[in-house]
Amino acid sequence: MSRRARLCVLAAGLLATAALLVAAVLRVPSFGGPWHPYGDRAVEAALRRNTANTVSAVNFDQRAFDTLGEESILFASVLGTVVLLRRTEDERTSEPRPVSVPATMRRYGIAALPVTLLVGLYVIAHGQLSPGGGFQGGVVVATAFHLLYVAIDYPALKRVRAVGLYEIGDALGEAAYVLTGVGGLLAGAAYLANVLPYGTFNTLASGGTVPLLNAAVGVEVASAVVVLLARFLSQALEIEGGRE
Amino acid sequence: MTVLPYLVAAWIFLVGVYGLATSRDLVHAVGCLAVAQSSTYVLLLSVGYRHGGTAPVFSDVKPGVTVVDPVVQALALTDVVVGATVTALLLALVVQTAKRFGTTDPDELFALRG
Amino acid sequence: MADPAVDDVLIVASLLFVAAAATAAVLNRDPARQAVVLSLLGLGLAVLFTVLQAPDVGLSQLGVGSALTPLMILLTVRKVRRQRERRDGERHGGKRRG
Amino acid sequence: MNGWLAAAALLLIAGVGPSLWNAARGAPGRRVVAQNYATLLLCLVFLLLAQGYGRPAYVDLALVLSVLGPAGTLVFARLLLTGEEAGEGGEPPGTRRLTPVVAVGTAATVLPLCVVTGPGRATVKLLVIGALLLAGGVATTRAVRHG
Repeated sequence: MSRRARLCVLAAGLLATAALLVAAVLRVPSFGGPWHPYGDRAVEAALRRNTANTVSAVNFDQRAFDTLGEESILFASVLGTVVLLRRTEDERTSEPRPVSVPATMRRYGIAALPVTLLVGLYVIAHGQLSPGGGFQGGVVVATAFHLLYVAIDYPALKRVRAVGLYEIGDALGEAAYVLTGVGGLLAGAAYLANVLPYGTFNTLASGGTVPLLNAAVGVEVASAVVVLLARFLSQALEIEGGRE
Repeated sequence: MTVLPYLVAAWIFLVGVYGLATSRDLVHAVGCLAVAQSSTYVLLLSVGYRHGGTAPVFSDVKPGVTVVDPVVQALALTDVVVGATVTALLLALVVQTAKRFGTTDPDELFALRG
Repeated sequence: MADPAVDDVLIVASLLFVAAAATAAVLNRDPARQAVVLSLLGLGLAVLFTVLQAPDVGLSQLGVGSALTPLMILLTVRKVRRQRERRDGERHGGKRRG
Repeated sequence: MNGWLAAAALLLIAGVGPSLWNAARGAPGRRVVAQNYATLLLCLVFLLLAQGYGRPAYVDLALVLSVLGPAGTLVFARLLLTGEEAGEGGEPPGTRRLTPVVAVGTAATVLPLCVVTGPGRATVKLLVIGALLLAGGVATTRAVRHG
């Protein structure tokens, strides 16, 4: 098919989709309306279980099984990326050169790393209380290490980050989530049921299994992102050559 | 105002698909896919919004105030992070394509295959 | 506390910002330059989520959009460019280098 | 009329809006500077929103952005402003003004917020965010000029 014909097909498809979307949108309950049957029930259920952040309660309690599915997608994508970006036999690595950076940047990198790490851990730890949680905090923690690369250079990052450790962390996070679910079965309830005491409302130890699952996700996401970026970094900066 | 957020979501989706289909570079195409994906978050959160409502997080407000829908927020929040790792997988595929064929232009790739 | 008029202004402004950023991201055909626009789209989405009272999702978007996605895209661009230069070098230079 | 939200809306429309325009056009240097302005100003928008909605919990967004925003700009400075695309006419416009703009903006936002909040943990958090923004502004400016 010629480029012109393809564009015509695309235009027809987009216009038809646009028409359908507009027709659908006009019949959806209007924006900002008061009717939220699921939301109201989810809030009630979260408060019954002493979880202040109802979004975390939905993720790690009411729909914990669903989140296991999401986590597995994450795990599978990381696995796929690692396999795709591994170094093949006919490729060689070159040692990346240190870069000279201004002292201001170097100092910023060294000072901002622990602060960012702390912010990430804070976001994970308060997941069941204030906005945040394992998904968000995990990304922040992983980004923290890479400040060394962007503010200083790649060798500095490599000295600090042991990728093998994070590969294990990724698997441990996933396993911890699955095993916490089994805990529900052992207690005679359903898989991933919230069987721990719900604790005192609005304290760190509230929400039963929510903080545990949250921490497991935090470990997995942080490790997963470090492993992903490690592969991309080594492909872009170290690995050369390949099959012809 | 009653439908504007939904129309914006629809626009983002359509413009993302347009970019995806007309892209001349696979890395750009992955970026366009990320754009199209973000339309789902806009749609979900617009559906969950309630006038005068606040976030369903009770660390600093008393339970009982009007809140927006937490279910759609939970759906969107996991997908934002999981979506990023899927983007990484797609980018890894692009890297493999570049290694094998030396190009990331879909038209050139098509010519190579044929 | 809440003020309907200002709430609406904030929501409409961030919606339009996001729509504009999405359009600009698609129209920037060079992936490295597109990454800058994508990072602004991420920031715009984070504001939109916050004014829609979804700070959890906003945090998620900030974490992913501000540094992680641009880093992955730019590293891919660098790898792809090196690979393309290699191919062009072989095609035009005839002999294999290194 | 909620003054904090009005200020947030104004900063969003007049500060972050033009950044998008600059980030979407022209040489990489100009785009990265625009991205830098956008992250640092947006951090102030989040602080104003938190106060305007009466939700101290929303301050976490500003906290996260104050560390990740500069990290993002450093990513661009490292991977977009080095190599063949760099050196298009020296220092991008607006680089020199960034640190003063951020300093004035941060002071004009954080100090009133501190006064309203009163002494306590929340004020310390606000001051930490302000300090992170300033440090981030200085470091990213240096990175963009270094190329």
